[in-house]
Amino acid sequence: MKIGYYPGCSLSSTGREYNESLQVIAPLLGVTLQEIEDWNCCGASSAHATNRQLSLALAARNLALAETQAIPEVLAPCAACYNRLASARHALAKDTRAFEKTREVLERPEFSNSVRVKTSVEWLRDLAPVIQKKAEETASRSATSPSVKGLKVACYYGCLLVRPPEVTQWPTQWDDPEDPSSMETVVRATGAEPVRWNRRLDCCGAGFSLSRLDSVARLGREILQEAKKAGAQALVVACPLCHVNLDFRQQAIARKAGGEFDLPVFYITELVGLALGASQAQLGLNRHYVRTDSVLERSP
Amino acid sequence: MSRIGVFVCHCGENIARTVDCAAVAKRLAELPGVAHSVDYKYMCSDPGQALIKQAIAEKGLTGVVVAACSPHMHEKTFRRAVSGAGMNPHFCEMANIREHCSWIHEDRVKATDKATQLASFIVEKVKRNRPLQPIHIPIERRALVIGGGIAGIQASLDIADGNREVVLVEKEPSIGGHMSQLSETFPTLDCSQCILTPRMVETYQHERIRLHTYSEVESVEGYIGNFTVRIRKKSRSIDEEKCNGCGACIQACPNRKSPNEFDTGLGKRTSVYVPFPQAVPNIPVIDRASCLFFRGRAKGAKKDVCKKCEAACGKGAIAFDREDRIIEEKVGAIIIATGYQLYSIGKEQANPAFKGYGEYGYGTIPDVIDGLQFERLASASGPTAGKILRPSDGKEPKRIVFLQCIGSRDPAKGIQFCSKICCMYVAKHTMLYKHKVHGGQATVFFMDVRAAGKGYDEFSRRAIEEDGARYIRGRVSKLERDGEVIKVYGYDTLNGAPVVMDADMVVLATAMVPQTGISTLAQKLSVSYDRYGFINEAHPKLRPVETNTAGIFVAGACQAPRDIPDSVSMASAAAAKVLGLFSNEKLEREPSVAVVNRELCTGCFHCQRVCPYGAIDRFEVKDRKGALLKTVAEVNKGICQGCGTCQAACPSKSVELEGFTDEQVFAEINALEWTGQGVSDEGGRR
Amino acid sequence: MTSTGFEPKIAAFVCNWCTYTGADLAGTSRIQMATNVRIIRLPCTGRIDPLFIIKAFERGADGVIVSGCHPADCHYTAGNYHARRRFTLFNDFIEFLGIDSRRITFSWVSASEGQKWADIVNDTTARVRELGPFSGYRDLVRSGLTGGQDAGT
Amino acid sequence: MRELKDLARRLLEEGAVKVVIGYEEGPVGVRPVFVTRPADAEKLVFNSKCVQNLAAYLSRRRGHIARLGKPAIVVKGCDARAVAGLIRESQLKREDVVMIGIRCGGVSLQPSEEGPLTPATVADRCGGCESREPKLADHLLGALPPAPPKATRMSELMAQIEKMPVAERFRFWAEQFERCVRCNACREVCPMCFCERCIQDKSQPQWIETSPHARGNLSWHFTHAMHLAGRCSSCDECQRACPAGLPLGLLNRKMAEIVRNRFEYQVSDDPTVPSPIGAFKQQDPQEFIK
Repeated sequence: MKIGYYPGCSLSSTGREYNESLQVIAPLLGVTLQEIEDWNCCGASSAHATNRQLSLALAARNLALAETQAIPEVLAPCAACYNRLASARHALAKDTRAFEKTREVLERPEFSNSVRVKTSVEWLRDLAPVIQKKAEETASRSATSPSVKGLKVACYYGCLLVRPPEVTQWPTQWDDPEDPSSMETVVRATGAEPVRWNRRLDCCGAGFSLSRLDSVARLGREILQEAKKAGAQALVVACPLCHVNLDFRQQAIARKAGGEFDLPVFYITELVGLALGASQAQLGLNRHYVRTDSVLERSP
Repeated sequence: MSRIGVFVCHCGENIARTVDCAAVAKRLAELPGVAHSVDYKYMCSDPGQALIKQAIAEKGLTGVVVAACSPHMHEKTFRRAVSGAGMNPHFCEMANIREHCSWIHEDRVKATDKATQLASFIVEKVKRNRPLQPIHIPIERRALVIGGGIAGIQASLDIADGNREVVLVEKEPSIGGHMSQLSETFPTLDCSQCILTPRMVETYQHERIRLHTYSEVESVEGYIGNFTVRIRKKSRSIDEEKCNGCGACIQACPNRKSPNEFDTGLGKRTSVYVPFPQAVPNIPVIDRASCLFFRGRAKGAKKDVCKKCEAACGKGAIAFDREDRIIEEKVGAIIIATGYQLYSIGKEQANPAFKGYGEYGYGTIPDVIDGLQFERLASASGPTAGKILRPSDGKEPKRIVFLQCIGSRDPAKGIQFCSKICCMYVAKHTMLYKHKVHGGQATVFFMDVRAAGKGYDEFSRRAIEEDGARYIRGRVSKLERDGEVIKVYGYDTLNGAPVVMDADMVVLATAMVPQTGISTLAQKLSVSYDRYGFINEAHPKLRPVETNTAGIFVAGACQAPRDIPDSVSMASAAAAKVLGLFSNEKLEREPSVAVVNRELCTGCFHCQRVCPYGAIDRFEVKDRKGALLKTVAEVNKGICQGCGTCQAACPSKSVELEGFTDEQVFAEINALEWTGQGVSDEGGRR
Repeated sequence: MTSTGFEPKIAAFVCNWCTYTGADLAGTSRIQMATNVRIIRLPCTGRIDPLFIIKAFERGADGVIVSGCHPADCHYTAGNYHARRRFTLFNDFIEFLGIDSRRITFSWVSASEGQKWADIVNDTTARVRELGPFSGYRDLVRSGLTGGQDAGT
Repeated sequence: MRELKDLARRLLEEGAVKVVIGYEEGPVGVRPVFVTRPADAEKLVFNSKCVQNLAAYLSRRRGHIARLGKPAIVVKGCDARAVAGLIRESQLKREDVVMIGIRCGGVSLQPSEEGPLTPATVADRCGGCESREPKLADHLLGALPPAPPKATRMSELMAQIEKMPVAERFRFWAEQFERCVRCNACREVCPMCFCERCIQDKSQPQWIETSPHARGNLSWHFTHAMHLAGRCSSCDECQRACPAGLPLGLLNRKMAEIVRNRFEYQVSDDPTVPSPIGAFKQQDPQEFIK
């Protein structure tokens, strides 16, 4: 099976381990990632706030490239990239004038806006039976690799993964935007246990991570506290920005709150990788700020 | 040879201003078959009509064409007039030279030409008209009412009091519907049971109402005045004749843990049960899914188990082996009054168009309940004997939050309509709460307060002003369980600020949607329904209790969200319609219906497939010895509404719509060739 | 009148409940329109056999309008849906036969759309006037006009 | 084909059927035969010349055949579609006919065409045929022969016509229709023309001009195609039977294409699948309706 791959900028910088873990698990799941050749910035965080046409064109160029490279489906692991690409795809499908204009700007009259964009969560959710089968095989084969079996995790979707529904749930609804369950499905397939908790869809404050650190700290604190309260041993995310806020900033948040969370934050791909027997180093877990080995090397 | 009379109307100046009426009359006189052609100032006036009658008598006319206004205006008038002169009314037709000619054109020459040709079409048509007689259909003067809620009860009583028999079918073991579950009713706060129970009893005892509870409509055949209804009487596993309603079986039943549907799952009941103490009829039913005896049998146990009810019954009324029975009733009219159910808040949806609210945790947070559950909590006969107590721990909630418009007016969840009653019942709930929990605080999140109705706004103001309910305009994004409390995350749109508050209990005012299975019933009755499943009325303003199928009426919340007074009004209106229909022994129908030529029909039944009314039956043509020659189509004149879709679908043209036969239509098309311009007159040629 | 002096003759097959009434409304609203259209009233578009249109061309029509209730508004609940399928076949098929489908206007005109009716009438008239008389169709009776060999019978 | 002869004889001997409708060798190629005596079963043949669609003989118009008693009929996959059509439209009950299906390797254009099939001699419907095994049959005989070659005549002509400007197309058809002598062979041979009284013969009022001029002929062929929409089994018998050589199969082919494009329906040999003409969807296409 083949799927197009749009890494975006984060996956080679702050979210390196997201990319690394993805590259590890894809072949294990029998998937070839075909990176879009000559991809460019998705336009997140600045373009759509300043110029609509620019934001559409930036994202659309990537979709057009995918089309010419015969890629019908693109995986965009970063939630912001996903959102930009999906938003552009939706806008161009609904607004003929914008579509015409964009084709003109891109000088790509053949662009037909036919490429579907997927998050890593939707992609892995569809592969859940495969993950489960492979995870069980791995568990029975080796007792040495760190097991995620029974690990209590809080699935954190954040703001952009399933929302806004008119964009992310178009043209087909792949999850309930107000009460999603895909991440939990993936987590269950790995053998870990999703907990019921209260902040699954709230904002982590990433948009203010440069300007309003107090807000970011408050939002992050609430997420970590709630996860902890629900008995989670770790958080699972599918967005590099969420990861930065909850992992890199965790200590600062804890200090401000006058306590300690010590709550590792896994990318969902890392969790899948662990279940499939990949080593912590392969998955880039050594790059995390909150140590992950404490929860992984439990007595079985 | 036809002898057609043409009567060209000036309509004062309305037609004559742009159409040279005298020229039209003169030119048409030239047409073959026209025996008489005149113009007159006002054909619809008494002298005008007299002119027509006189011409029929004197000139021996075989048909009449009135070239005047739209047939929608005066066709009836002129048909009545020719009738008065002894002519079959269907030999009279109108050419529309006012709305379709004089009023929309200024060029007098062209308008005159056009009027002439329009009239010539009709002349050619009338030459081929046939005398049609009104169709008389005998009426079975009994009514079927489907649904024994307040609407069905009211309709049944009205019809029965109007001296006609009623067959009332209710799918639950008791009549009473949702109204019997309510505590008090707005805007008077009178006890629902107290006003309803006497009507239930009256219905049961009425000599002209035949009540079938725990029964469902299996199939409906026939048409207005002549429906045959098959009703499935589901087995109660109790002999209804023998049971005297003593309740000994209920006392004896060892299972006391089945959720009580009447109490919306908040209470428990036995396996043999009556839904509620005032049930009508007071005959228990055995719930086979939970009954030990039936479960034993289902598992294939060798020996029958339990049977404690059978031992306890002094009348020998327990009848484990009783099966469903199908009975047949003949009726002339049907009222659909199947009511509503609450929209399902959780994720599971019977209607795929709807989506649930996962974010409110209904079903996972025990103290998040719906409006009907609150009614049961507030009801003196409910599971808490009227005390407002939390389902989770039985504590009295000191802070209660009501969320309005759950499902309603939320296109994202698939429902765009307003459920109409929620604003009022939430106001009522806040009042009931305040009257029962004196120190408590009720908060309401609302979008708008729609309190249009007699005494309604006063009532909702009272909730705020006298009973101190706090109303916040805005919606709630999610409910979170935080230990014992429920955190409510909302937005106050008037203050423009988010609101977070703790609540001990949250009540969701969920939307009203039609009963599950309504579409199946509607299909059985061939009445149309909207995308939510609400039954469509024949006209939203002028025919609100009729459906588009003649003889079938609608009342109450199965047509749209309705409160009690609305449902009762509709029920009485529908009953009046039924009694009106029943005031005649026979029904007179327009004779413009389709007729099959049996000789030519090949029996391919394309017509049957396209008929919107199911008016096409199969008819077996047999020879004298009774051997089947062929099966052909036959139109049921009682059902046919005269659309003619069958005729267009018939490849061999073996079915004809009276009044619009192929011969008539072709005559009109052929008349395109005759322009009438060749005849000289003052209008002249261009 | 145009310089060619050609006034097209247009037959309109309309349903009794929506379009006929809509045309009545155009009248009561005194909306002026071209004089070329001759309405033939039928109970429902479901009654319209595509051969009516062929027949109208045979009998001298240069253009045809077919109009009825909007989908979901049919007085008879479904006649127009059945008609729509028939019209779809007709519309696609006559193109294949070389009959210019611009001579035929299919439309939904409700009882409240008097102006729409007038627009349909005017547009169709203008379009058919542009296309010229449909004598090519009527002249098919004249043998040999296409250069066929066995003329003269 | 031994098994065909044996089966036919058995059916007749056992009295399961009274007549077997099949093919026999005639003086100029194969021709239909109606076998009523077991001994005559020897006459039956099946080979690549059996182009005729015998389903027309099941039509109720053929009362003289019906009077022979319950029939068995030899069908190719394409013929089975026509029989299914008759069942679908209540002309025949499935149990009232025994269908002897034959796995088909294609047939020639004309029943007199000897020799192996070539693109020049193969019938137009055979290339790419997807129903060479009649699924609806009661008995299925023979092994599946290799797929036949594909003729391109019709598709080429179709493409040519579609490319013409509308006026030219009109002239093309006018020329064709002018040649029609209204012998009605196209109707008589059509298995789906089972009306007791053809619309063509209706005189009060006259739907279709009876004189064989191009206008009346257009009106007839137009009507035939409209009536066959969603029903035509694409046997091309009308075209084969036409003495004037009109490409009538094209009209039906075009109509089938319209039905397929518009309503996603293809005539099959499943009598339980109803035709889309006579049904509707609220969301049916209507872009051409103003």
